[in-house]
Amino acid sequence: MRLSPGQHRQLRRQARLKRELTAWLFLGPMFVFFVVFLVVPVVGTVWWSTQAGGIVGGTTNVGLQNFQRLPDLVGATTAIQNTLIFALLSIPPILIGALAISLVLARIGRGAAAYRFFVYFPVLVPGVVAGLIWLFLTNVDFGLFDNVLRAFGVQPVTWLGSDTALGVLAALDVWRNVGYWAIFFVAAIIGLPEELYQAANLDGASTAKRFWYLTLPLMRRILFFAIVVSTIWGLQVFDTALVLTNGGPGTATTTIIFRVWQYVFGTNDKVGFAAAISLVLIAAILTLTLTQMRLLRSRRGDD
Amino acid sequence: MDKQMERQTEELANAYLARQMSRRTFVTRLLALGIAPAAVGAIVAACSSAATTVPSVPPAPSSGGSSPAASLGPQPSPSAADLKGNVRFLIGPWSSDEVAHHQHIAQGFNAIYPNVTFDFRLYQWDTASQEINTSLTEGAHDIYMTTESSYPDYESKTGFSDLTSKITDPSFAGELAKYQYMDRIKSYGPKILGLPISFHVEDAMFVNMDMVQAAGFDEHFIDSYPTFLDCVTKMTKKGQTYGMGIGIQLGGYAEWYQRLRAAGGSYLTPDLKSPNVNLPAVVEVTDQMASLFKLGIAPPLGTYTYDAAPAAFAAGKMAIYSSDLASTTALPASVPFTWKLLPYPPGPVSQVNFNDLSIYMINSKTADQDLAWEVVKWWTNGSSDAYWADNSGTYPARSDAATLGYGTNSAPQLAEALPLFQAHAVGLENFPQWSDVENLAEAEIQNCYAGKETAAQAVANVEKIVKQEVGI
Amino acid sequence: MTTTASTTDSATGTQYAIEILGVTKRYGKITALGGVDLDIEPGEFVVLLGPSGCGKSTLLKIIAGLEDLTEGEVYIGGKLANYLKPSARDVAMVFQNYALYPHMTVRANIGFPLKMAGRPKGEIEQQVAFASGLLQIGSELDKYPDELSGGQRQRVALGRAIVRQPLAFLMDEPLSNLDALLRVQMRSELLRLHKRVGRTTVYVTHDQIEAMTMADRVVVMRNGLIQQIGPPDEVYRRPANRFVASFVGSPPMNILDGRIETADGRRRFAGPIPVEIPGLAGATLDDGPAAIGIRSEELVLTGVGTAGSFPAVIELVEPVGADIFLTATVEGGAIITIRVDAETNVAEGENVQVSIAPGAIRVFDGAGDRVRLTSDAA
Amino acid sequence: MSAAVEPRHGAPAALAAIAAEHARSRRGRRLRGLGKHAILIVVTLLLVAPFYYVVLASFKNSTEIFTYPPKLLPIPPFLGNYQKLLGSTGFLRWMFNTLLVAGTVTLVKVFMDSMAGYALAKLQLTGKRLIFLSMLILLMVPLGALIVPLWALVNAMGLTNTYLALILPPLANPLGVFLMRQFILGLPKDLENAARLDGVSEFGIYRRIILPLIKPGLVVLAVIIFTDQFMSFIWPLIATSSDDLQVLTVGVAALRSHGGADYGLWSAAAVMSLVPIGVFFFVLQRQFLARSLAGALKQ
Repeated sequence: MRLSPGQHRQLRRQARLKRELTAWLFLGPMFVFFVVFLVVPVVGTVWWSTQAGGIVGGTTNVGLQNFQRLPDLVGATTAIQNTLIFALLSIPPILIGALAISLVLARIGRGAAAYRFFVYFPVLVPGVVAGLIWLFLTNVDFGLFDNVLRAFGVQPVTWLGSDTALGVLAALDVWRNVGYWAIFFVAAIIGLPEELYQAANLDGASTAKRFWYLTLPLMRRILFFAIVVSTIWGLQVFDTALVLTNGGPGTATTTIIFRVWQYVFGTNDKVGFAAAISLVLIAAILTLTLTQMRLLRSRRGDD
Repeated sequence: MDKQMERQTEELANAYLARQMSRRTFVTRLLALGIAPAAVGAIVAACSSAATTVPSVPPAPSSGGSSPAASLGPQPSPSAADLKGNVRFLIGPWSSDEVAHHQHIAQGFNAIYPNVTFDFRLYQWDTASQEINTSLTEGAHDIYMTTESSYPDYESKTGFSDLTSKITDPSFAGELAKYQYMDRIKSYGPKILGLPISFHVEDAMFVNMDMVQAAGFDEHFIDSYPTFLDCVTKMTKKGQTYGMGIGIQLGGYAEWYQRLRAAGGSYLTPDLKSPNVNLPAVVEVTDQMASLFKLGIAPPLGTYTYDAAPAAFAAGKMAIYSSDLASTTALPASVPFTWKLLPYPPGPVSQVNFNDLSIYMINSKTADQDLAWEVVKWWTNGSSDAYWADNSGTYPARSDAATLGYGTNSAPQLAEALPLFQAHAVGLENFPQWSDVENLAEAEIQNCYAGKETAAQAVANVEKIVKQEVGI
Repeated sequence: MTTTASTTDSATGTQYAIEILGVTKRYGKITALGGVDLDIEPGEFVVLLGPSGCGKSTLLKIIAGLEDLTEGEVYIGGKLANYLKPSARDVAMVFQNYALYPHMTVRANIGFPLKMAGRPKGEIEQQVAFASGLLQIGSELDKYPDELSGGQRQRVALGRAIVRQPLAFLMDEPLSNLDALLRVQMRSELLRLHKRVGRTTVYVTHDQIEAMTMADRVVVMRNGLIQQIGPPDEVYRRPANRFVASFVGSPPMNILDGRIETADGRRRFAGPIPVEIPGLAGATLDDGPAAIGIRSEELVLTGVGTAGSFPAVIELVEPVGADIFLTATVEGGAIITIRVDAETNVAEGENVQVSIAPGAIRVFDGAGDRVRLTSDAA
Repeated sequence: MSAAVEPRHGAPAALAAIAAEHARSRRGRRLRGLGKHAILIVVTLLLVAPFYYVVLASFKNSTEIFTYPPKLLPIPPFLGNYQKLLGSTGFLRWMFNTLLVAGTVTLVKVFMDSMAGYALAKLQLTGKRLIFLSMLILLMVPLGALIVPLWALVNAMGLTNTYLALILPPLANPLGVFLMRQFILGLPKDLENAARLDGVSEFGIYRRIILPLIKPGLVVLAVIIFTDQFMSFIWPLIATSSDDLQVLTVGVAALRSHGGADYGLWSAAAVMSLVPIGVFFFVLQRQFLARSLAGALKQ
């Protein structure tokens, strides 16, 4: 060695620094936005959740009081309940429907592109517009649903009544999201190893058996992913609820984010509550994300 | 233009050219004749160019802003050249042509001050408080049309300009006297933030009198709750007509509140120190309203929205519906039956009709406060108010509106009903959280209408909401 | 950095093209290279040979600057290269998968390094024409890589390296993705090219035939350590240890385990076959486990009674063209491979007598290192 | 996608058996094929019916909308709703704003994300794993849950009521970085190594090698970002209050509560809102469908 270890150390540090710097030049712009507009707000939510006051003007620290008072807050539990019921009502039909559609769609030859186009189109409808469109379906006087009922001589139904509004909201979500997951599953099914199906065919397995013993187990990671992600999306419902039902009747369709928005800008000095509710939502979403990451990681071996 | 109008215009023009009246008065008078603002602008321009050598108005003070001198003596209006800029409005959507009405008023203003331009943005009733609050802090607009329900809140904060000195200035006293509800505005605190434009009834009953008659009643069926109930029950034809539509207003705004007051309750006791909701009589009236749904007299919540109700009423699907007066502009021009506007029947303690005001206020972030003040004065003057209230289905706040054209366009039922409403008028209680409490409370009560809570539970929850929001 | 490098340069006054001093590479706890020293003369064709995972590719990447080294120094053209970026090292590399830019034509691919160096257009065109002519791909210039055959891609990759006129070529198993026939053809073409261009070349392969046929010197590596450096013939004839002996050559050298014993003052190898090892007496070697190695072509079928011969049973006869490989069992159960010419007439199950060519026996000590015998040529 | 449909190299025997079985049941297969089409046609009709109903309404005047039984074909079409939408609402301005904001966010983000993805996939960076993991964890946190701190932040920066308020916060979404990293990891390492030896700078490698090779990925990413931006509502609703900055979703939601129910106007607004995204979808079908797949954050 012709250079001393010290010289090497210095030269190595220089080279390393240069390379790190280059990497940061690439990562930097995105990273700055990520930190400023995502990390800081997430941390900020924790801070805001300990405050009492309005979003402008002064606030005071009240520690964990907001959380302690949360269960007692009229409407807060309803909002959480509504959101969970909404998720429960919408997610199973979305995923089961999507799976059913994808099973048919994946193995179809002629017209596949056209079907995919139509199945996917509702996915691209902004929530606000979807809400508007569903006003035309649910209207008592001229809505599509009641007009169909009338054609069959059935009494019109008040679709946006307090017992059904949340269900209608969930149905809207099914309409809007089933195509997304259907196309998603189509890709997954096409990617499944063909040999297994051929072998199963030789073994004389029926379509139902092939689905039950091959497709489902092979797709379990993908299904799991779909369940988690659609749950996370379901927890965020807001714009359709605002346009279609404005959170009502009563509090029938007041969801978590609806409530947060009400508390931030609709009422006085409740920004701490808004942050506390947000934090509950963020915690739920992070828990779901982490669970998924862990489960998918640990199962990687046996796939 | 008919002969008489032509003559009057000529007289006014001569007077103006002879410097017997200011440009401002000239324009106001021309508008009062019923001449379209665009035409007024043309006339004024023609007169001005015909007499270029004649200064049309006295010179304005050179310094802008509220100089100490301003409060000492009468302040002349600024000259046409002095006022320029862009004024941004954030206003409530009362009728479907809301912006057009404001543009009409703006044209009048431009006839005097041609260098001022305007932008109008409508907020949505659903999101009004969010939009106003963010706009205020962002300085996005200069002039706001707000409702009285949020006034106590604004009064307790600093987002809007304090107009007390301008409004109480002696030079304004003559005008001030024509604003009918200044006392109500003054009652909310030491500051005065704006000038009223309308007196508005939330939840009047739109009544199909043909059906009332067919049920064997006349308009006095609202004189007592039992006859009211009897009448609406009789008017209900299953599968065809509901007797009484309630919960149609956005969030049921103030519908229950007037029943609360009629039952002797209120959100807070008069000293604003403790809740005053959970009274037996309040539970009773709440139960009465919920029973309308249980009996199938009222269409289930969600059947008719605020937007859909007028058409359904006109089509005979509801004999009565309860909505705010702006709904008069949404009703079809010709309805195949006679209808009336009536107040709610009396409650156990009193008969109450909830009213509020619309008020023009100025963003404290606005740079040119003087310009904004001139605009607010113009927007709330007699002819502007007459025009606007007439087209938005509300009652003007100005006493001189009636002589300046009010009532030519609006439904005749409005004027007829005013004395009834005034007789039972009650406003909101003076605490900053009133509108928050109101929004949350009505939603809670609707849960009771939907059969999800008993009246007692709902009322207890409302009391809880009052405590939470007010912090007691 | 340049000043440091040039000081070193003048201080050593080296004439080596590439010098590798004590290069170590560790990934966490795993040592990929455990202190490698290697000098490469200008114009030399050096082959790094070893099984996969022996560190030969890592070493090549370290020379190229595509990997950091943990310790040690690399000099290229006399300049310390440790901290130079790859393009500043004046080396060109040919990758196993060719690494052609799929979105560029052949012409653009070959000319790319010159374009990056900011050379004038005319020069680039000239160079591309020269290289493509040399490599016989002049008619493919406007095609894209995915329109080419494997051999053509290989040539494009070579062309891209040639136009740079680097101090040294680095080649990472460049022929391993070609089929057998093409591989033999490209091998000789590469050699011809090397002779014409005459640049230093470091060539990595796990194929010992490539190594033997192409290299001026072979560097045999194992587990991140150099086992032997030398001309192919030397590596073949005088493997430094059992590993080299068994890795180089096909079929591999016969290795028979036994013991060195001293009896009656005479030292002898006791193993599965009786052998006479002439130079053993003077060798520095203790008693204990040892092994002998004999190349298959140095075993000869003889008649019964030939001095020093031993019996064996033929288990398998594999004709491979000019030769026949015989797999046979000796008495002790050990298995040997014998290479005889194609004319030889033997059958499976036949008992034969085998003798060893003179001077053919290498002795490996207990640690596996070859023991220098007094009979060995200098 | 079509390549994946082709049968893998399976046992020839199996294929032969299947072929024989298929020949036997060709008739059954045709029936089953018809059944599949029937199912898909029903599903398609269910999903498309709402659109048709709204398009229909948009060509009716206010009395026709209420007519029962409803007219199933808008003949003669009533154009007043569209005239009103384009003439007397800010619809065109909203559309312009949406396209401007979504376009800018898409453009900036595609570049930033691909650069960051390159750094995370290929460059030496201390704490790379930690950064990537934190992005992965925060991936799912919606803007709607962050409106309190975000609004306070944007307000403190003095950005409210500027286009920047609409553009900057969405740039923080790490989904694109994640996708780009996956795409770039899929490229052979030797390509960039070759480029490094050929004297290309790191930025040159990104621009001349990586970008051209991940072009399909860039288009998918652009489509994802654009559609998400096109649909976003709660943040634009809160971030701006000026008319000039109103985006499509906010403007359309506002139409909903402007005095009286103008069903005709609403339906026209709904239809017109879908025009640009429908056109994009038609042109970039494959990429839009891949949008769904890209959501497959399958590790």
